[in-house]
Amino acid sequence: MQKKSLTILGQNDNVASEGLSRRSFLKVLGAATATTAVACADKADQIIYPNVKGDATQIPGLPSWYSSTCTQCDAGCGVNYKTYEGRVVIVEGNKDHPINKGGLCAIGHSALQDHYDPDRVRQPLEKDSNGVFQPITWKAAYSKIKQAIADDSKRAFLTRPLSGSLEKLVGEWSTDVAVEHYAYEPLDYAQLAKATAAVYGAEYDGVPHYDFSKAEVVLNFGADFLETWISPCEYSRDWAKSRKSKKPVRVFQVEPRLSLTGANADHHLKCKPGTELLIAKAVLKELLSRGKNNLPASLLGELEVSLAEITIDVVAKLSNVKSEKIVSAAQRLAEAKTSLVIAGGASAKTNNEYELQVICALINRVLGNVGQTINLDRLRKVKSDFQKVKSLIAEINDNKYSVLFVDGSNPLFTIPSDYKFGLAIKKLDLVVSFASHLDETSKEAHLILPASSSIESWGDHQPYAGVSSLVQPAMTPVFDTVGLGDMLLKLSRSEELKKFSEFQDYLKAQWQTIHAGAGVAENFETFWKKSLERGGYFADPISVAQLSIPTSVIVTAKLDIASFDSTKIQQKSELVLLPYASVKTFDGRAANRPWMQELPDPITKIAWDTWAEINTKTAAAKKIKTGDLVKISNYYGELQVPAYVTDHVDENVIAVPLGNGHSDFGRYASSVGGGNVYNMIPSDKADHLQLFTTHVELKRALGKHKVANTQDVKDSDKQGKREIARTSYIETKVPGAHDDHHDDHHGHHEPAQMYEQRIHPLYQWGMVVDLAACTGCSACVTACYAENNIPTVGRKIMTEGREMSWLRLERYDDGTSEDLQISFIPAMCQHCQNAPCEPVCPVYATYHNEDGMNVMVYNRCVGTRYCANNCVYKQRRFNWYEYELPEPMEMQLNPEVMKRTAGVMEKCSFCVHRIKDAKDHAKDEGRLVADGEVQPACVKSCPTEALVFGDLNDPNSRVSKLAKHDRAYKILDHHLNTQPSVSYLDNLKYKA
Amino acid sequence: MLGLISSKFLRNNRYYPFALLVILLCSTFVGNSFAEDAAGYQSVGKRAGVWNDGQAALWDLNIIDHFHYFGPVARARGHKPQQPIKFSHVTHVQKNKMECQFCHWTSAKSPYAAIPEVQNCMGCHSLIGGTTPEQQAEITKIKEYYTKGEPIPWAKVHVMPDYVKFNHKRHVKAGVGCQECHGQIQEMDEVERVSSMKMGWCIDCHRERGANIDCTVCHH
Amino acid sequence: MKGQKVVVGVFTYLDDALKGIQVAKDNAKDYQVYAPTYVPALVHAVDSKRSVIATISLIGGICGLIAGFALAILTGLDWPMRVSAKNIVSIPAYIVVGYEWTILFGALFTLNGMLFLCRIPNIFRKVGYDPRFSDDKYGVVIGCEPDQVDQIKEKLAHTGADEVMVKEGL
Amino acid sequence: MSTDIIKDNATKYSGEVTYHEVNETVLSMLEKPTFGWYVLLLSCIATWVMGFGCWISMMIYGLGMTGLSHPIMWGVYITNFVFWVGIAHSGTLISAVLYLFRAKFRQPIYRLAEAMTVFAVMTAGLFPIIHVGRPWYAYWLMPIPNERALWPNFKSPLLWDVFAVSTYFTVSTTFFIVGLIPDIASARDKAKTKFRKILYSITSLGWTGNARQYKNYVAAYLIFAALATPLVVSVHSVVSWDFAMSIIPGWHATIFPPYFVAGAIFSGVAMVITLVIPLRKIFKLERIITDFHFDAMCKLILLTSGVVTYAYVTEFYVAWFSNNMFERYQFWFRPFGEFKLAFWGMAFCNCMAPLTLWYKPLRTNIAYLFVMSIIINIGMWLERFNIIFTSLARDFIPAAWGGYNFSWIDVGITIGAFGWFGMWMTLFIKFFPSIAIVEVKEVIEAPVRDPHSSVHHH
Repeated sequence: MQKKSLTILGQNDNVASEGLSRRSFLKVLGAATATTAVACADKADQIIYPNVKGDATQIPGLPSWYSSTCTQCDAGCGVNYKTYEGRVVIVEGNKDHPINKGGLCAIGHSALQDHYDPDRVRQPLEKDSNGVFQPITWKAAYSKIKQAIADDSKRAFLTRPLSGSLEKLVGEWSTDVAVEHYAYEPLDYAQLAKATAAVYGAEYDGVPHYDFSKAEVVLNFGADFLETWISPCEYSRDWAKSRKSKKPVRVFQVEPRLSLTGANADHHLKCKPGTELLIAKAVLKELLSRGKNNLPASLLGELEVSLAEITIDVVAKLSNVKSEKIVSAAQRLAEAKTSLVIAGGASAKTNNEYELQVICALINRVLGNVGQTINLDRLRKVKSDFQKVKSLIAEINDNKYSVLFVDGSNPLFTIPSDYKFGLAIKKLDLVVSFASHLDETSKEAHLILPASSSIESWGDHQPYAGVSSLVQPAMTPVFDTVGLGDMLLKLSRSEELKKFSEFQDYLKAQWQTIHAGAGVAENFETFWKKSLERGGYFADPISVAQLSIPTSVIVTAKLDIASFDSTKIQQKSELVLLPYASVKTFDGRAANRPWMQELPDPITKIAWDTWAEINTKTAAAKKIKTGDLVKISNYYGELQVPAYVTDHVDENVIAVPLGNGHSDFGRYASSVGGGNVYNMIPSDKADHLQLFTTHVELKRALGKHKVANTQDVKDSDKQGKREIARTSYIETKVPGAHDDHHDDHHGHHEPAQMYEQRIHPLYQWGMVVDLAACTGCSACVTACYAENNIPTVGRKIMTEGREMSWLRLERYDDGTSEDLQISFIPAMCQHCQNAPCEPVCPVYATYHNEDGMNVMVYNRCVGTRYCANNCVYKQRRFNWYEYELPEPMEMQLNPEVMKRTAGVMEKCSFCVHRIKDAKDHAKDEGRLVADGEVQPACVKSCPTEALVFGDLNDPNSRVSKLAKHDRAYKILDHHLNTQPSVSYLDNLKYKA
Repeated sequence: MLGLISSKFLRNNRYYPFALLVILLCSTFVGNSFAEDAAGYQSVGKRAGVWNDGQAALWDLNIIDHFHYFGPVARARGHKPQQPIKFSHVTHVQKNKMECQFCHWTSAKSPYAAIPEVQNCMGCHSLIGGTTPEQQAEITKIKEYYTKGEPIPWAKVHVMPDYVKFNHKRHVKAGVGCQECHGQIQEMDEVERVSSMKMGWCIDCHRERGANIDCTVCHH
Repeated sequence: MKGQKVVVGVFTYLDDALKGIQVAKDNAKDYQVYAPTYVPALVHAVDSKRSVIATISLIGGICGLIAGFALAILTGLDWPMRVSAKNIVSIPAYIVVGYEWTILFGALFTLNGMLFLCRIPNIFRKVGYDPRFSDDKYGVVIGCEPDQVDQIKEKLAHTGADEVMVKEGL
Repeated sequence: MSTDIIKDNATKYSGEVTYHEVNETVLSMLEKPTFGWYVLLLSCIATWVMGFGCWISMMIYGLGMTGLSHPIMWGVYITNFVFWVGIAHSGTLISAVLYLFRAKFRQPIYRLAEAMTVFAVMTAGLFPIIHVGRPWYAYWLMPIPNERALWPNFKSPLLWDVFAVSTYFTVSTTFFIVGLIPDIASARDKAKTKFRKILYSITSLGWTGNARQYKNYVAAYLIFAALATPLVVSVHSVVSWDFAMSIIPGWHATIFPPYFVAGAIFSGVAMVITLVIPLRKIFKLERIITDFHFDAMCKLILLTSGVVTYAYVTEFYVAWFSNNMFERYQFWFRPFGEFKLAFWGMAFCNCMAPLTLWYKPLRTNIAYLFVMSIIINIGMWLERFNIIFTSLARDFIPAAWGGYNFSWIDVGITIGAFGWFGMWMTLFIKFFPSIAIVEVKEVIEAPVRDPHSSVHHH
């Protein structure tokens, strides 16, 4: 039926031990595609290429696993790569890694599509006199750079924040070849670090480690810690651990726009833009007045003065948050044994962020959270320095620099155009880019030396003390690329660096130090091998942080509301632009990955587009409806994007996700227009990039834009009384006891059956989804795309409702803007025991197998589509078209799962191939499959372990215990008696 | 319009077949022009399935198995592709009494019974140069591949459709002999496909031995 | 038709034709009556027994019922596949199959029975047939030996036949 | 058959016609085709070839070319399928059921109705094949012994459909052809060209119309009618079970079988009127097909329209009475939701417009009837649209709700089906007698020399 893509056997090499000197992978790849490309011809004539040299540890047909570290953001999650015949097929979280402990976010999963991106730069390029890039050899490229660094012109190297050995190498190399190194990323945490240092002591200049699992109450000023903030997998996991416990953490979220984190909070305090500081101060004052004054006396006096003018009523009026909500937040904080107050996210990136962070830090100190929920030993250093970058730009503009090296961080896209970086880069004599894509920045380069992706290169990452995480290559480079470290070593001049022929050697040299510091008995080679297997070296930091006593903290005395730029705004506009980082594209780096573009945003359910969230009232005043094109403009730029009208943003806020609007970067990124949101942001004197800082005008533009929204049908986000995603309220009811007449349907209600229920002799696979732990992050959706070769269909076909996702993250919004009732529910095939889809298939293409699963046999399917009609959960997807993947993306296809042709139905299989694999292993060992041995891709991916999979026949398995939980229910079962194998546990929320 | 209909051309019966043909072509064109809409989609390709599956449809009948006129020839019995090296199982297995798993060493470990690595061949052939000139010539070829570091492009004899997942390991461990599927391979100078390897053939054996006949055993 | 010669009487009127039938019955070994449509009186005059076709249909129907259920049940058991929680042999669902095949087999048996009983297809053997019989004339065709021809011819003419013809028999 | 009773009033039902006149009138329809006929035939062929072109492009690029999408997996094609099967039904009703009921008005129109049945089933039968994702595997739905040892699932309503429709097609084709045999014999005897002579000689199977043939023929005919009658009920019931056996609100209704059967007859009679009116005009059949026949058909329309309307009301009532939120939402959605035009169009065409036929002069106003019959056909198409589209568009899981994307391919194939049907009809009326000569003759009093003879009171 369809290609496994690579039927070639074995171009495996032992990556861990042999390094990167590998034979021509590309050549074999070429042969592979040749056999698959001739689809119409007789595919039966195939060639097998055996390995030339064998390796007993690499068996063709069996996967090899490599531990590594995710480099998609700075969180430093551990990952495992699953490789078949030398190509990486799956990325999964590493369960031994202390940061993510097995889960991985959607962007982490999509790293594969960055790696197999067809738009990657495939060999070194040089811009000719006509401005067209021409391929050159690596040797020529190196010699050109060596020439450029031979003289004493001023040179700079602009990268994203680096870590570990590469950071050290870049530092050494910069000194070596006289280059100044600058690190920059748009969404940095510099203000948080600064405030931490100011309040807790100068040595703590960094982001402390937060433990959400220990906090009873969290007051959060806009930090999207379940989405992209600092280390979302880690925080989600901690948060979920608490949410699943007997005493779940109560979250107050203060922000002007409902983020995914806000949707998961118990209390959402929608405030006016820029008033978070006021609320924080009011809370601090309230706490002080409640006797929480765990501060030096001098500081207390200072605070008393600065908080003198703050009264709850004034704050409530200015921020549009009800005063009792603020008081209640303060009260809950005061009563809680442990708590946590944080601020961050896009909505905090105003011109008073520093003050806000200081107040938050003070509240934490007042409440005694340091040492409890805030761990200063595990400090994340903030390396991005926008102040320095700004001065660099200024100096380039003053023609002080002649050479700029830049990595793949694409600063031209993320630095707002008002900072004039675009002008500056044109003034340079030589711009060398190490980017792997022809993005906005590398388009301006004279020379591109494509760096290998992190799946192809060596490295390490030290997010905070005690975690040294290794990055190792899991396959040979897809294209003719070289790792950044290797390139720098090649370009170095000093003997010190020249002694390392490869970056791997350099890395090992650095790890000698870690080995020495670890104090383990084993020798280095053993330590190194163990670390490679484990994914790094992990230890608890021993020291105990001592809080120093700050003598003074700058806390502005006035009622400080953030101010917003309104340069040349024609009519007096109160509207403020809120650019925020989305779980889809983050700051723009994930924009050229079809999985991420096709992933519906959890809050708006929009895919493949940029959109503007506009408040219902504001939209009504301008006669704007969802789907209308709107023009958002200020002095600096304009956006033309479709509107998404919602109650969940403040009337004065227009929220637009960051990351799309690329002019270059690749076919998928540039297919999403609308404009670059960064370019709307005015330059200012601040030392960090303020995102939430400008007023805009809003106009209805001509025309409509058909948005690919998976839930855009009227009323499709209201579940009413259908009880699809259920919520129990903690204070009103004991969890489990449900209100009104639905009690009968609860729990273990067994309806009368017409037919004798089937007994499954060996296994009965089932799943439990704990909605209390599900954040809606959609990692499972992307993991499913990767595992099951699900095609991405593109915007046009998606607007027709033909997306292929096997796992739909449903979002219901039954409340009002005051009383939020947002529920997320990951819905996959429910594998019903009384499946309505099965008896209607005329050819047994779908049936019930011995293991209690609803099986779909693709090659038996005729395509009557009756099953999809009769599926009450609407989980079946039909292949309306045959989707082709551009080379080399087909290398990602999982050989365990067939690719479906057009005209065939498909659906979630509970990753039946993984079950088969586990049974295979169990059979070899003469035992049954153990609990937890099989984990479908979605279960494996879940950062919060909201999904649990296992054998329902085994009374001791986790899944069968959870299925009997008080909160357990099955969707629609009490209406339709479908007997699903998937149980859900009620979401838990505190009643407002 | 009326004028056209009443024109002499249409009144003359002789031209009706011709007119019919023209209309037929035009209509197909109109139909196809709708199709261009779909062709404009980024990732949509023409369906490969129509022709291949259409051929395969006939294979449902047992009798087709014995003819080579329908469907891919390489999937029929007796398929004997030309190999880059004249490897003889007779020499290796029958004469020199080598075990199958000496070369196909992954067959009990992996779903794939891999073709041996070139290095594996060289393990013996660095010492054994062959007795006849033909053998020597063939062995020299192996050496050439090995020194160049290139894999030998063996032609696949037993090609299964992509929707079938066959696991060698399970079969070998269950004690199914190589010959049961591959025929008397030790007597083959050139490997040829002996079994039809169609689904009914698999199922017959599975039923006989009481092996699992759940669909997911092979299809997922 | 038995006899070397046939005498063909062409009638316009039904009562005349009935008389002609009487002549045939009285005088001939074998005769055939043609009509432009089904006229019960005419058919009754020739043959008053009930047709056996109903029995054939009944047999067909019973065969169909058995075959329908057998097909559904046996194919279900050949490779038992569970769908939903339904039984492998789910009789209520098979009623439709049994029912449809009852009718199908009944119809096919009836068709074959009718063709057999009507002795069709029989494209070339139309002894004494006249095209007018399918328009508006009745025809009585009497088979006889050459020596009887004149006698029968005369008798037929007396019944009021429009025309009496003599043709070769088989 | 006992035509005695019929013949009592024979003249009333078939005018003052003789055997010969019937023969001449009907066979004159088979004479050399006119220019108009060629135009009609060619345009029909062109239309279905256009539809075929649409189908081909759908085959090449995938079913995404249609407007179907998640969750509306069944759409125009199944709508068309049900529509055409429905059209077919009234043919069998008129030819078989009314035969058993001895309804006298059926004789002149039944052949056309039966032809319509056969060709409509031929059209309907195309749609499941057009509809499926991999039509080259559609034969897997048949219980054909194969090397995989795989059989179809007889528990699936779709397989019942395969059996019901194929049986229906076989039986109604048999019935149709058997009915044709004596008439073809008439045509054979009057054939003017050699081609037609040979054609009719073969297709009449050597029918002579002797007494023995008539005896068995009529007995068999009665049995065919008796076998076809339950098919009228069963086939559309089985088709309705495609929906009623499923779990979707708006589909899962016990009322469906009778409702579908009534609807089928309703649309079918309307289609017969649509076809008969121009035919009667062109071939000057006024003396054979009289006002009486139209009046009778209109009464049938009134009856079935009433049943259908009652079914609509019942559906709403049951939805309300069940207190089932899914049902209730569905039946709120139909009149007020995205597809409300289809609903109100259906209500107008099927419930309101036919009410005018209570006024007797309108029942014999040919022009009005022609328009009315087309309105009813549109209405019945919309009814199927309503059942299929709206039910699928809104079911249990709101997050999966969706709509329908308009597509020219759908339109092309839908129109193409009319061309296909029209082509067969056009060919049929020129090649075979489209009015049952022998059966019309049956209801004409047989000519007797002596009016006082007892033959008629036998």
